[in-house]
Amino acid sequence: MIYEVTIGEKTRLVELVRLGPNWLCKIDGRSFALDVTSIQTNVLSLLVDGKSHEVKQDIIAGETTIVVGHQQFSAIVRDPRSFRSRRRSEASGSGPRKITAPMPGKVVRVLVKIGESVDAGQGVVIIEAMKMQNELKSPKKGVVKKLHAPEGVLVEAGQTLVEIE
Amino acid sequence: MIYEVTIGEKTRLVELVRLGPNWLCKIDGRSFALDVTSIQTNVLSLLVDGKSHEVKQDIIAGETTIVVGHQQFSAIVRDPRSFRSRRRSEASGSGPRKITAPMPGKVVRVLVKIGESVDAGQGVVIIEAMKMQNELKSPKKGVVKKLHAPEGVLVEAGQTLVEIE
Amino acid sequence: MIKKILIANRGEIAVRVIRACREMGIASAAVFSAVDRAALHVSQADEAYSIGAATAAESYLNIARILEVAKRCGADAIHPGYGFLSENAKFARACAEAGIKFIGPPPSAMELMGSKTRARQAMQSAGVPFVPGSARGLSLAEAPSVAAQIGFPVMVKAAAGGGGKGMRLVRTPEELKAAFETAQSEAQRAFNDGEVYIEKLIEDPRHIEIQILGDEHGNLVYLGERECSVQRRHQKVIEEAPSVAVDDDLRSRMGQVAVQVAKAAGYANAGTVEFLVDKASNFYFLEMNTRLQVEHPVTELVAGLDLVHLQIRIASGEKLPFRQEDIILRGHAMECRIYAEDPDNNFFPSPGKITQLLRASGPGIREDSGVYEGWRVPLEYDPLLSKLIVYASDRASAIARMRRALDEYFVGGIKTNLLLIRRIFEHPDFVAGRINTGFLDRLLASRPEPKADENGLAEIAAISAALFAANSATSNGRNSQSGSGEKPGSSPWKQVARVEGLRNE
Amino acid sequence: MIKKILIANRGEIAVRVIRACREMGIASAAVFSAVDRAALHVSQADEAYSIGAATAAESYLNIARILEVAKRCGADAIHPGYGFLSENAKFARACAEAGIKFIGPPPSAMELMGSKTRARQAMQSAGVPFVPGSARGLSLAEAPSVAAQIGFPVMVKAAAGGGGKGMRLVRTPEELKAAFETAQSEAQRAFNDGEVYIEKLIEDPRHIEIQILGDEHGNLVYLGERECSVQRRHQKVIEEAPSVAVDDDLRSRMGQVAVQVAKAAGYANAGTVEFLVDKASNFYFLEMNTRLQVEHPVTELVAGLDLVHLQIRIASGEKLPFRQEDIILRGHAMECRIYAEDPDNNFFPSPGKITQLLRASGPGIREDSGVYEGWRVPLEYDPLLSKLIVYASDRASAIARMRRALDEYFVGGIKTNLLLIRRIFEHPDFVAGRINTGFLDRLLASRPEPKADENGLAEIAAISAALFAANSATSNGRNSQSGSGEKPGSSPWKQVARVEGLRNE
Repeated sequence: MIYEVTIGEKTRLVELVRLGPNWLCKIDGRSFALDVTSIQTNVLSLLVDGKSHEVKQDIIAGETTIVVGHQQFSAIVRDPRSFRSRRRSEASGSGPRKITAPMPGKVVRVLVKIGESVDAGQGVVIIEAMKMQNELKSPKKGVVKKLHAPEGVLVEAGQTLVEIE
Repeated sequence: MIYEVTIGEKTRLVELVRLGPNWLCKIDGRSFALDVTSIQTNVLSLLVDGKSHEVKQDIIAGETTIVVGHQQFSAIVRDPRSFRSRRRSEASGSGPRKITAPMPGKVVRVLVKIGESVDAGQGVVIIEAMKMQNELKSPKKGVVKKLHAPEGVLVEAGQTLVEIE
Repeated sequence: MIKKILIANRGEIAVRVIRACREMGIASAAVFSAVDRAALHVSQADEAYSIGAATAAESYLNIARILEVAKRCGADAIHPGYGFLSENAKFARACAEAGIKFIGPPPSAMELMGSKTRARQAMQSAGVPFVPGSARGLSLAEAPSVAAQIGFPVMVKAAAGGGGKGMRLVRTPEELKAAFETAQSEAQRAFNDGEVYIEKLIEDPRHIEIQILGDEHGNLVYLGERECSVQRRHQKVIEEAPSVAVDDDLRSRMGQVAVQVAKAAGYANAGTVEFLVDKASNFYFLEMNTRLQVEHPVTELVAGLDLVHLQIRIASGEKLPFRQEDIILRGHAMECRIYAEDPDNNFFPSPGKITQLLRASGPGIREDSGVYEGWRVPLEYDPLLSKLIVYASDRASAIARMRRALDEYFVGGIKTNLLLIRRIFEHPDFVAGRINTGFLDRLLASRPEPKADENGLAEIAAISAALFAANSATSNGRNSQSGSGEKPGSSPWKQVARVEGLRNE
Repeated sequence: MIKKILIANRGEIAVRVIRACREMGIASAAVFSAVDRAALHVSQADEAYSIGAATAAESYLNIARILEVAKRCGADAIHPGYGFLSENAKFARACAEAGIKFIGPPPSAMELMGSKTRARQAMQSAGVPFVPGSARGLSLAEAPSVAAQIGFPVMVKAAAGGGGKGMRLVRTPEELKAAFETAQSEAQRAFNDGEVYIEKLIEDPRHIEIQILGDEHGNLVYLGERECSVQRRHQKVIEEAPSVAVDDDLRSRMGQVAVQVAKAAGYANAGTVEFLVDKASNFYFLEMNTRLQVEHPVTELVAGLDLVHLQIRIASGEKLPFRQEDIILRGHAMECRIYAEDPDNNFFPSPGKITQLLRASGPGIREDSGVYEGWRVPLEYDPLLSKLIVYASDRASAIARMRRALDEYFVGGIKTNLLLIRRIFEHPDFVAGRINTGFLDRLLASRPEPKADENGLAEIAAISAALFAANSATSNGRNSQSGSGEKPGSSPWKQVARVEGLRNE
């Protein structure tokens, strides 16, 4: 199995090969044996050359965070052979852009109308949770194409609210 | 839904009827509303007439324990309409009897042979765990029909070791 | 003794009070709003009653409804926790009229302390130290002599003020006139009231508070101080006891003033007297909180007492079981508040489902939590999830222990402030005890230290991300919990480190 | 200061030591057997090394292998925990020879205390009180006068004895001859050695031990006592500090004797001196445990100290940071040991997968655990899962708090002794502090009180059993975790108590 993993500015190719009950890992041109055990859902115990790492994964609104010890990393994982992940990585380029809810909340105001022109950084929707309001801004200059969440509805984290083209 | 629930010496017929988002429960000729929420796997929060009960279920080797507050009850639940549970309740009557491992362990000795006559209470198999040995006894007078676990094997809790007919 | 307590609150403090009830053999009755049926306090209480819609005004602030439930279920007392109705004198009076004991101070003391001006008058006549100032509106003509008498730097403040509006810092006499006039016109615009007064500027103060406890027979003690300077917009994040800035002498002087404050207010039960402390160890009365505080556990740990037990005993009419000289403070305790909020996104609240909850435990760790794995944190309330509290024999050990506990603690599925807490516990100023009320804002304004990628942890993270992806691809969506318990062969991860063993031999 | 510690142990004590290392900034290296790859101590340590097969002799008792790993990973010290190699003087010597610090007493002290006869000689010459007796083999002719001098009742015991063989209780002079001869011949048959001696019978003794701590510079202190009388076959189940049978005077006398014992043995680091205490508060030396005890947390809680931190500091050559008069004992602590065993089935061990683990938390609760949800407890080792420890200001509150904690604690998937612990904490003799080493056997021999079916809990259990069955039928095998978090409509259980609300209005 080969994965392309981006952490920060750096993208690494991680190749995993079964080696008896363990794994052989190739990364950045080096190979080493990995002793991996699943401790709980989203928690792995890794032994690499004697070093013990308890690593945790957390996925919130489609974004993956990996916790190693007390360091935390945002990670993007692509399976180079997977059509779906290719498509997704294309979607994050230019072209139409979706504005999604960063957390669950209530849509208290929609500041734009379909067909309206918006600037990058212009406020588009206000959502509220725990008595705090958050203005979501357009990521690009464009035209409002779709409005998915009318005022007053409850939305989940990651739910698309507005599409800008 | 109707269930026959045996706790201790007493068997009760419990009828559950959906009533909007909650349940109506009939038991021992009385009915009352139940407000039930699942808290975690095997943990329910029950509100019955204002009283709050956190109840837990534990199933070990096929035996169900229900914990209410700091009381613990062994429960046998039958669905009167279910063929499978009828069969199981028949199986626990007379006829052939299985001797099962009460906990995971290692079979260190098998004390009987197939075809051998055994008395009720006679030792049949010895299993070991955490350095303690436990002799399993025949529940009835009869003849050894099958031996499922030879000496030296590891067995799971609830696994059939010997059948006596 | 009280027989049944209704807890007019939710979250960790409701669970805290329910635990105390259980330990004291007292029946507990929880109340819950429409979105809190599955909340921890509901399943932990002996009884639980629905009190209305999600909006606090219709449930946890609904006095009529709460009293109706209390009467119906036969509660002889109500514990208000903190927040919600806890400092509402009207509620306390309504309880008394309904013949239900309000576990807290007399309504008269709550009313006195609820009014800034009345409190100041009463406390000043009792000789309690205040930040030096004019204490009343001034004219521009009076300002220079008052300011000179107080000593620069001073603050010009709107009498009707709040939120920083109509407030000006003045460092020299020359700046005074312009600042005074700006403040006046700003106050006029903001509050329709141009009155301003002058107060001494306390530079980089610490926020230190004294826990007091009084019975209904006139006995009052103080239980030492709590240092609460690590705060953001007056929201405390980390509290500790004792304070590095307080020695035995200052403690006893502040304690005595706090007892004086309580006495002047006719106070009983648990309360907290808040002070600003300047660099020269002068302390100034700020306000009195007429309730149990969020941070009460740090006092419990150093004093070896249970404040909620004591609150209930006091409300039952018992006398304090100790005198001032019996109080022995020992060791060091620290608390951090774990909030469902996103420090990287302007501290926006982050409600939602807690998909995973790994808790710290072991020596010196206490967790007061209101949540559990699988619970969905509702949108409607304060985002406090739980409080992680440590005890150790000294401050350095307590910091090390909290770091260890933070390593163990993990909340999945929602954003929390855990990483920010970690940053604070690693900050050299915090570690050295150089903290004041501006500390956290300065830390937030500074960029996080770009961590050296110690031990190639980013590489480990990259490998782990791939392993998780491979795991979910292999297990193909089935619940892979408990790989550890799987029989060899049934899990993509193997139990035994054979390869590792071979490699090293 | 020590830089890296290899922990030659597993389970809760390994995790305990790893936590201390992390708090002190010391690297920790775990070792694990073939069945322990997924154990908690492996994932919690900084490093982890496989040391062999499941059988302890091939792994956790494998001196050569452990030392090889210690050298390879550069550990400068080894913490042995309790059990396994912790009292093995040969191991301690081998560590010293390998240039690795053994965190414990000098091997000479371990050897002395490991030999019953040598220990008795050394301690008697140091003036330590022993159970009165002949201390050597007697002839039948000598027996009557020796017995008369000691005073009846006496025990006749085989010199080579153990396990109750060759042991006879003699209440009157008339019974002596027959008992002596039976004991002789039984001893001859059992041990091929007919030698017997006479000792005073201590009726219903308490088992009370003193924690001592010494540095490598000759300083020694005692940290009060632990009451460990609740035991089954010399296996302690519940421990507490302080003991109801020990007042300040007795504490200081026992403490001074314990320090004397340690001094006579040339002791350093943490150790425990065990005593029998009779009804008249006479105390008799039993033995010294030359290691950290399972029950050390109760001392930590009342003394406000961390014994593992102190062990490591002492092993690093530091002096004790306090003197005897600095030790302040405060409050009351209790520990119960949670075992994977089935009290209803002759205490047979119950290894297997922990399918659910709900932990106690909140005020005054400490859990030292070696397990987690989803882990499969292996067959091969001691069945101790975790230790639940409480602290409160007095004994009655500590008992109430432990009961509350036991209500919260739940282990699913395997049998545990939690219900038995509950029975003990409800027993009137235990609650009153009327305990001795026979208490638990008597409790086990008696039938459990048939509980009144308070509040119709059996009916609630029956309804619940049906609800669980209905739930699993409805959810049809899918993982139903987190019903609480489901959106309305997607779970068979609803979040909001509408019906309940309607009914009551």
